[in-house]
Amino acid sequence: MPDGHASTALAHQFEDLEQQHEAASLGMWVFLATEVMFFGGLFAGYAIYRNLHPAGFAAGSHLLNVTIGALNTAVLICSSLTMALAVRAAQLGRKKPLVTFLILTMLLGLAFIVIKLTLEWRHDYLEGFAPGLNFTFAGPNAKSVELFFVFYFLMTGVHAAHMVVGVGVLAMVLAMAWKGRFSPERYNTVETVGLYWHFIDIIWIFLFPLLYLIGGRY
Amino acid sequence: MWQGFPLRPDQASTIAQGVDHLYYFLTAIDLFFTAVIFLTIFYFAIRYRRRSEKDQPTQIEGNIPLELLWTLIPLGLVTITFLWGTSLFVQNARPPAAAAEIFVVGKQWMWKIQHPEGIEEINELHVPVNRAVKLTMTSEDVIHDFSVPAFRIKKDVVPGMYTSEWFEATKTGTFHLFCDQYCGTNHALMKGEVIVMEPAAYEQWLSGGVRGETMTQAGAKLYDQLACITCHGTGKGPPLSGIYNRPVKLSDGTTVTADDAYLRESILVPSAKIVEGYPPIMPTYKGQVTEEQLLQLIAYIRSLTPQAGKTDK
Amino acid sequence: MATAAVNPDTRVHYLNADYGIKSWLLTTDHKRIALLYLASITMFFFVGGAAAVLMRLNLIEPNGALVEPATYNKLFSMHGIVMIFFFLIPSIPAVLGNFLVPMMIGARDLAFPRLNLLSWYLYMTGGILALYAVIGGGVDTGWTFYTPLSTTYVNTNVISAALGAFVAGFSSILTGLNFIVTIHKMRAPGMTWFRMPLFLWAIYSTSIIQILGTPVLAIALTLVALERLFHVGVFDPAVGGDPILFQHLFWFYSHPAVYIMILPSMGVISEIVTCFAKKRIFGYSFVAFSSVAIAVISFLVWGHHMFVSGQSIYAGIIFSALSFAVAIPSAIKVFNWTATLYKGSISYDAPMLYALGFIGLFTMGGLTGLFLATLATDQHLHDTYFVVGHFHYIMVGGAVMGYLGGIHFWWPKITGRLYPDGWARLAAAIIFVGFNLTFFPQYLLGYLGMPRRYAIYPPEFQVLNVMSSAGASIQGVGYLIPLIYLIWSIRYGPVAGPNPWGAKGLEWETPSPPPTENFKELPVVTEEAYAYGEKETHVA
Amino acid sequence: MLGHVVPKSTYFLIFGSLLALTALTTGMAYVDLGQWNTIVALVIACSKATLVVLFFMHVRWSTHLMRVVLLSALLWLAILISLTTTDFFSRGWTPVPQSWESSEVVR
Repeated sequence: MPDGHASTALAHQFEDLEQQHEAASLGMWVFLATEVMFFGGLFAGYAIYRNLHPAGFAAGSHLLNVTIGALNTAVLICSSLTMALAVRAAQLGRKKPLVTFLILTMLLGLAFIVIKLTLEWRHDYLEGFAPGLNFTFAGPNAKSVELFFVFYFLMTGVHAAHMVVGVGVLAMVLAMAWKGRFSPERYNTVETVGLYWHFIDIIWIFLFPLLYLIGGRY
Repeated sequence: MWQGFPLRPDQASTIAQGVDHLYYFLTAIDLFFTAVIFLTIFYFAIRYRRRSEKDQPTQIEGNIPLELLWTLIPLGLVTITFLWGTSLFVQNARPPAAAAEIFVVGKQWMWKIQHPEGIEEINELHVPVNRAVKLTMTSEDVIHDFSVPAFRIKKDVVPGMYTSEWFEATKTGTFHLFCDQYCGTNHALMKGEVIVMEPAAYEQWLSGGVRGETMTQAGAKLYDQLACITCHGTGKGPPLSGIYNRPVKLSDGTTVTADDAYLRESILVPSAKIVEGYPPIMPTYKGQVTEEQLLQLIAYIRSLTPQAGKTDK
Repeated sequence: MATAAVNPDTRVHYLNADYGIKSWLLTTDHKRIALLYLASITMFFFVGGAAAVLMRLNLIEPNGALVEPATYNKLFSMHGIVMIFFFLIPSIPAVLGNFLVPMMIGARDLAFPRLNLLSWYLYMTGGILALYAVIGGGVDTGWTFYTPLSTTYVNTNVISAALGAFVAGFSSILTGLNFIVTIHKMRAPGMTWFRMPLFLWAIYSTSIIQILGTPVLAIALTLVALERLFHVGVFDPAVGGDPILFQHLFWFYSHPAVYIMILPSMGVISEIVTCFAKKRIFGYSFVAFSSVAIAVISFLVWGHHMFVSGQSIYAGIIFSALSFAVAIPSAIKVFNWTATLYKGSISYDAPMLYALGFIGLFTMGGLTGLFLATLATDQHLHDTYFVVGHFHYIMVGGAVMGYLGGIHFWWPKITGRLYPDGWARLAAAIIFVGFNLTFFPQYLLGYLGMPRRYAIYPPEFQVLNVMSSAGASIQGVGYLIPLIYLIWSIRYGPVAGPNPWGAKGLEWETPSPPPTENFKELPVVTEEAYAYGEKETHVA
Repeated sequence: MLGHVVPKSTYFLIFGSLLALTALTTGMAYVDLGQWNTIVALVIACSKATLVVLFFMHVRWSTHLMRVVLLSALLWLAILISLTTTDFFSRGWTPVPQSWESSEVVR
């Protein structure tokens, strides 16, 4: 066990770095539990309405572009990989790969947001799919389709907001990594941010089939 | 009971007495346990008061049999209460087959009531004594609640769906009708009266009212006005006779029962559930018919199924 | 007993370690943050209380003695929103929990002190938004924000009030998160789970509810705000939305929230009863696990708010059964506290009066809950004054009595000063009497059928309403007295010494007020909680 | 304390599986399985999430406490969704009164 008191990295309320590290990880896991319930409320509403309006939800889903959705899923999975590799580099105390992988993760995260914004939301808005703003839909079940788009924008919007926060936090971690603040004894910041990032990935893993693949494409 | 200081409202329906008995049972449990806890605390508080700072109380860490005792006794009591309360509730939720039906539409801040005979009243509900009455209710705006304390019934009145409750008045007289679900500014003014009358007086009241047409007739007229017959009478749309409360096969392979809720949805959102073998061509009538007119249309469609209700479970 | 009562002004402690407004607003010391909460919560309590006084005044006359129904609706909405989100939910966790959790486990601070400060700022932001909603015209949806009334039909400040509750919710989440991590990871050597004071078990259980329930409320309120802003139809039946879904999401949090209010109080009672009876707690593990059981079961019962809402009656039956289940752990607690008094050495200092009051009133509140968990009686009692009486017995008779008891119990620790005990006992008695006079008549009113949230009511209910209003004024006086003598005692109260009550627990082993780092050297725990006197060798 | 250092090859293996599963779930959408489409999609999503949690988030090597936190979050989610849907799925079963006799017949 490293001598925590010798290190300035130890906050005053902790006895040693191990305690501090465990507290940080546990804190993040508890926070993620909160996040599960936050998205859970949305998923519950989604589940109810999809069952009440199966036809409208399928029709709405068919208006989305599966290719872009799948592409974005792949982008996020790549970013999860680079994040995992960044944590590994931090564990091993290798600064250069750490910085590289953090930058890659941020870039992939930004790519996701840019794709979402330009190729999807902008397109959806121009097509007149924005509920409450310009929603127009000529086919049957227009109201149910609108409900689908409410959930689509809300769920992807809340998810994207989490992405933006994640990219911001990554930028701070990157700055710390650049200054050499991390070591094999002290990398818990990278690890907890990693947990958050993977969590966002998992949310998208569920959003993709639930939003883009309703009712099949056959 | 005590005239000046009543402890319960009038018992004016067949349900009331059963609910009151359960209430007395619960009150007895409450009083018993409150007394046990209060008296024990008082007794301990006096018997074991601190006499000197040097008191060395006997330390007791716990007692498993005692813990089991005061876990199992409440468990037994709540189980009894649950079974009693639930069976009574389910029984009270099921109206007798012969119940007469009256329709209620809640609206900020009034109750609009339609009798099948065609009479409409506002904030007053006239019913005959000793006759089961079922209320089918919906709301034009927010959630209301149709509560008659003397009958021990209440049910929320929810926009977009039909809820129902029933009662059989056992006493003539005038009883409070309250909106019990907070519904905005004049919630406290959304009150009315239920007037229970002798059957003869009720008949007289019915005939004395401004009697236009029955709900079924009004519905039939609407059916003409809206030209429903152009499809439903020609085979372009599914025929409506003999369907009420019967299973209907849908285009997606599922089956639904053609009940009030289904008919309502089919008039307002025709594309939601398409009957098998028919094209989805019906336009929506949302905005063209009021909640009252919807009820009239449904009443008419019901009348096309002779003896509806006798056939299903 | 403590004899070495050193005048606190002569040594350095957390209150005089630093001066100036900045040293308070930027503090990360859990004790100072607790005091920030204490001040703000007291303010909100009196704001909410003022609304209650006006409501009770209005109800003296059947036609409304004071205000129009529209104003009355704003008053009860404000009373509910302020009292629930800005007083009751943060009361014990954020004030006493913040102060005591690190001290009771022998730690220097919470795990995340800066997060703790952030919680307070979030709380204040939420509070200011809610106050803005009130001052800028009010909000009249009730604290329940039922749709579609709140989304479409009212023209008041729903969004800012909902946003206030939303932001305060995050404060609550972060506080809960902090406590969970602290209790798991920061316990002093020897402080095992089963040596922890029961207050900590209660706070831990509360935190579970805070972190798992609050986010669902956040989503529900977000949907209300979106619906109001864009009319997208999430809860609008005309579009295919379902207003009852909102009730599910709302009560999924808001029923467990009742236990956020009452569980910490139960923890306080366990501390006070043992101290003033000089007794080990009767059935430690039963009391401890009943807290966790309450936290878990509380999430399974929300549908009992919806028995007559148009919810499926089958769901109603399930929720009714589960609601009865939550009565069992509550009963276990009450019986164990009572048994703790047996063969004790009981003294009647003010905290003990509050604690005994709590046990009695909570018993009555809990038992009347059975009427509402029972489907058939709830069909008559739902949304009447019976419900109002019931939840005030839990929230005021329970949560507030526990809060006041706790404040009186730990006041010497927090400030280093004693308050005048005679006044404190008098206040406790006044509150107890006033409380019962206010809320007992409401049970009777409820069974007679008087609906809640009525500004105007039929004249036959007047007698009971006047009794209730009279009780409310007595209660109001009862709450003002402690405010005065507690503030007075900060300056003029006798010096308390580290342990004026002869209580057990790590927080009593450090000077009053404690030094900033809580303990001169970190304690090592070698005995169970409540080691008052020798353990009985033979368990009866 | 050093956390468990996972070999790079494991990460790449998981990464490959995740991409493959994404392709699979997209592909399955083009096959008509009726009601099963949704179930298959959810099963695949759950497997992907499990892989991420176990390997990328290191739960495979983490303490019991973290697993308890994770499982309770999932349990609470299950409570929310199951009890809410219980209401919606059984609402239609409410014993609706059967009596309709047209008003002319009633009296």
